[in-house]
Amino acid sequence: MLNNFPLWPEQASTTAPHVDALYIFLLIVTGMMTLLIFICLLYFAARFRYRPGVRAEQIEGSTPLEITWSTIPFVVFMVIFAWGAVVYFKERTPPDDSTEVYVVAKQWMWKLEHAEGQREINELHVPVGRDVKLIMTSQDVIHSFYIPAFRIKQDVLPGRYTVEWFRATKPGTYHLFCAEYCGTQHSGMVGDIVVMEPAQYEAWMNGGSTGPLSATGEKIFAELGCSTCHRTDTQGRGPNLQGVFGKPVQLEDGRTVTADENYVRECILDPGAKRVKGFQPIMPTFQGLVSEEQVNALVAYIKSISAAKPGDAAKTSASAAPSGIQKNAEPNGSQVQ
Amino acid sequence: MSDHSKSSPLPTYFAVFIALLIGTGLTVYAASLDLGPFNAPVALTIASIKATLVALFFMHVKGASEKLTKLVVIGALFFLLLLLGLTMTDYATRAWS
Amino acid sequence: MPDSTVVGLHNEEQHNPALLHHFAEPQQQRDAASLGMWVFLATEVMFFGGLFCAYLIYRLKYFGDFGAASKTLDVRLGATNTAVLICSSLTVVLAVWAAQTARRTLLIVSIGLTMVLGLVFLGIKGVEYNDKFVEHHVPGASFSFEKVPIPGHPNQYADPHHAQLFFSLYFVMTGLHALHMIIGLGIFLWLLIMAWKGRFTPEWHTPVEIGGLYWHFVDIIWIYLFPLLYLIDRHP
Amino acid sequence: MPQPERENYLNKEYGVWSWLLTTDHKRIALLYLISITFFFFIGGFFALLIRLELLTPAGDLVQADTYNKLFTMHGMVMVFFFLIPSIPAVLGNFLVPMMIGAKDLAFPRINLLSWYLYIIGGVMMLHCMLTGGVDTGWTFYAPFSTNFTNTKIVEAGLAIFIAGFSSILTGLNFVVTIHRMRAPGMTWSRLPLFIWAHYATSIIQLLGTPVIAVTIVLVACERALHLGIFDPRLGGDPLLFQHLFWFYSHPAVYIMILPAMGVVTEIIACFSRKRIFGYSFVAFSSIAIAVFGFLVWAHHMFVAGMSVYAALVFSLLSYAVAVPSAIKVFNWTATLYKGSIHYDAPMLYAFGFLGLFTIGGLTGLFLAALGINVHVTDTYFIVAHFHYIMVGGAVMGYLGGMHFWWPKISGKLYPEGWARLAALIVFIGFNLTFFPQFILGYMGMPRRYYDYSHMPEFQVLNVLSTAGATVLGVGYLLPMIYFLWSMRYGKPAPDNPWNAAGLEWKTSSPPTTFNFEVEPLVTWEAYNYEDLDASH
Repeated sequence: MLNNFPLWPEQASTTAPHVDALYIFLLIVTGMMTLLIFICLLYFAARFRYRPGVRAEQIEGSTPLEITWSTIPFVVFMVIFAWGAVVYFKERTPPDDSTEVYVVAKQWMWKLEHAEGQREINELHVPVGRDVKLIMTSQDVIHSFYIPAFRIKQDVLPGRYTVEWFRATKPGTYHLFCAEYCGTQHSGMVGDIVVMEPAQYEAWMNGGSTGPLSATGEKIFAELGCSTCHRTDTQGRGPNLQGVFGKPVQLEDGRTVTADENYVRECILDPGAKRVKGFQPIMPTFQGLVSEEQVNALVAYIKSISAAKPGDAAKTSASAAPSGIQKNAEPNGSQVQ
Repeated sequence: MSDHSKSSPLPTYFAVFIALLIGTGLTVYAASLDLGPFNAPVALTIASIKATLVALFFMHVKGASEKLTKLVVIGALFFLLLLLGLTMTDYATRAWS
Repeated sequence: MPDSTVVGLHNEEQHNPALLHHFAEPQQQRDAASLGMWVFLATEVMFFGGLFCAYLIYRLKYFGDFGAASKTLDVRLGATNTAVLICSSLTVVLAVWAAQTARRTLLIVSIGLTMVLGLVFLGIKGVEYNDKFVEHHVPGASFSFEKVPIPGHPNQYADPHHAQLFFSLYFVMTGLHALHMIIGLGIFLWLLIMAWKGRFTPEWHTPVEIGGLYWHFVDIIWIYLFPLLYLIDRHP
Repeated sequence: MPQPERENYLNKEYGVWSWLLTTDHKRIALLYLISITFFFFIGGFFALLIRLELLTPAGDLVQADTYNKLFTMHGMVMVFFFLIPSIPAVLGNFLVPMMIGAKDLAFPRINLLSWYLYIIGGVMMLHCMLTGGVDTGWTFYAPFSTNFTNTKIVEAGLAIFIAGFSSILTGLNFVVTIHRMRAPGMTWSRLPLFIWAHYATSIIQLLGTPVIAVTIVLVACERALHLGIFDPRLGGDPLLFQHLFWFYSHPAVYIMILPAMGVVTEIIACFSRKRIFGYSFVAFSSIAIAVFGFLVWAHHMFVAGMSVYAALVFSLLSYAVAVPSAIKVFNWTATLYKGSIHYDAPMLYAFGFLGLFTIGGLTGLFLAALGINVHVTDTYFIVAHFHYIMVGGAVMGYLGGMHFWWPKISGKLYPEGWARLAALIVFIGFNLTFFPQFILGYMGMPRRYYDYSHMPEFQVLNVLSTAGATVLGVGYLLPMIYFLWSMRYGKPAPDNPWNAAGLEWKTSSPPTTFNFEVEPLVTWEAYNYEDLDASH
């Protein structure tokens, strides 16, 4: 019976103990506050119950007391706030060298694609002990990628990327839920996170991979004709994209932005919005022409040519491109609006 | 709005009226100049001056009316600024590594 | 019941059908009505506030596109309308003054003029809306905003989607403002009838006062809508 | 010896039109009482079906779409057609003029208008439910509501829009009445704290409701014309909807809880025979809650993709609003000290309120903590939390107030024994329903799931919760039955059955149409129980 009746969720990520520690701290603090109030209530209720002939003693109030019971809770609240903020900052800051998984949510399934090219639906295989960063977007409404055992959750929005990360600590299978109501089969938008030992994971990874995502992205880059303007050898009509990712970019309107995933995405779908200084607005928009998966692949490609040193970027991407493996990056192209 | 026995308010009304028309002309003229980043602030400052004139003199927030009216006006503006300002804390700081 | 409290105010009772039973004295009723209107205007501030919030965010996000869209509006019509509303605010204060000083003719003329100016405003607004229809600048299926350069960036075209956002906000904001104008015209029509019947006295003309407050408020909203929608970033 | 009945607001006129065209605030209060009770039981019926579906992990009782409509309509009906009007429109309408010594609200016809607006909104909502309903959740987030659902979101939105104006007009009436209609001698520092609470509530109604109204206008335009204001494909931002929505809907929680706090304050003072401890702190904490309530809305959006820095600001501000709530709880508790405490039914509800509100408030501290919020938001933890506030708090306060003032409203005494039993059943049923949901939430069960066959380990707690819901249902039916019974068979109530302070007890039960035979002149402080008990 008790096996079927757990009262505490499993702890399976590095984040989970931090959240649980704060939670337990709060349970103790609020438990003490509750006890204090309840004991006072019950004691007063019993001790000062109505007795014939005994009149209530009128008390006007007490400013020192009011100040005390405003200040002490406030200080306690500030401790909770600070602690909560620290945990949140860690949750929201993916380590730099994380493995990346692209997530596309749609009514009502999760489509996941590893940087190595493995695709999964409603299932995510990850190794123990490695930082995994999820780069997520939605094809339709707002969803939310929630893994209770990891204590992480992040809404997945249409039209932009949101990011969350985790490092699994314990092999096993854990729930994946959509936590933001998304329509009829919202409760069917569930899946499994399979955490494996690294060796097992390597074995799983080697079965049926279709080549790295960045290679897919490179193919799309060529097919869409991006490479005619964004040349890798010299500055073409569009900016040379080598080494751009993660660096600050000077915009035409004087602002400077960091070339992160959302920026690259926006440049593909809405090139006019944040145009790079010194280039003409000649790039057409690819909104509606590329699927979410293809955008993800392009982003992965552009990241890959920035990850290595600019000099050997071309070589890296060339060697990583297994020719002819991938026919079409989009398995269900009909969904492209 | 209770005490109307004072001298005629008409000169004030017409002065405010003229000021409002001048303000309108001014803001249209300012819009045709290139003031760099200052076009929007200039336009909104002129608008705010005009709105204040209307509230103070035409709506009698100044002088005749009691403190409570002023409190309502200031309160409404305060909550409007809360809505705009706190929403902007999100939009102005979206970028995060 | 209430009669005992208004002893000594016979004078007013004759002209004033409107001292309601639950008020002790006319001053209390006046103050209540005036405060009621001010509080209502505070809710109106927040009503338009939601739209100003949406405008602020998208204006900052798509500054150039909004500038390009804004530039297609006719600033002469907008400025004329601003002047028309300012004139109507003047006639409103004149009406209140006329009621205070028992000038019935001036009261009727001022209220009438206010209504005429309100109708002129709506007429000009109608012309502008018509222009937008003709130019396919009304958001929806037939919206078209191709190859319109962004002010200050002659070789860059505005994104039609973002321009459509501008026009969406333009129509919602000016549309709701026009709706307020129409309600204001309804109120003023009633005031006109009351004034015609000679119901307003220096002692009791609360409806003129609070109707006037409403009208001025609608004017103030326009005073902000005009620069926000027509003027910002339109210089060559 | 049966005395000839005195003339009062109930027997002064008869006939349907004497009710439907009344401008008497007390009659309008009764119109509201009937209408909101109707909606309460509709919403409750939906809740019961939701709980029954969740009895088993599989989605076997209703279809997914039906379930989604059930929780949506439960939320919309309970929030907009029961909780928001509940205490203000019934008890507030009845008592605000009486407590300050006025003959009526400042604008009686507007008061009637606001009831009609409520009814028009309510009828539209009923029509919407009967012809298909809405499946967006009561939060109707864009872009699901604007571009994806094919249910009647515009009609439901319009119903809420109209009911919202009813709420605005009620608030406007209260603010003006409290400022302008106080009897001679009724200074601000002599006002009952019920009035302070309603004043604070009215501020929220006035300044928050217009923002949701304009948001609904935008949603309707977006749906009809595809403007793109919330649609990312057209350059819009769905988070803007959430900002505008929560700018109203977070303070709306205080519209529900502040009047209940006011009710409980009156009850605690009366049944412990004491002046409220720290009167001015309790009064100003109401205003502080109303103002701070507007500073914290984005704590509903910590995982929504909002800026991390903004999340920090909103988390910090959320703790600020917890302080005035804490002040209130401490002051109520301190009021009991050295009191002379009676355990009549209203006091039992007030104790219930204190216990449940304390739990609800303290679990709010968990949700305001950023790190924990990420894990528990959108789970049953949050469902439990807001039910502790809105049902454990607001509904307990509402029932307590109904019992406290029922003799004044109806002129009859309710059966005390049954009332105490009902209070006990409600308290037990409530805790059994919602406490397990805290555990479920921390375990990670997401809200709005109709089928949890993927995670059958959650069943035991769900069964407990459903069992509690049936107990709670009985607890809510009981008062309705014995209130109705007492209208016919109850003993006539004396003018002041509790020997309570406050002007409303100085007039007859039920009061006359203009409340007082002579305009009262107030020369005493609020809660002068010392004088009252001395004269006995």
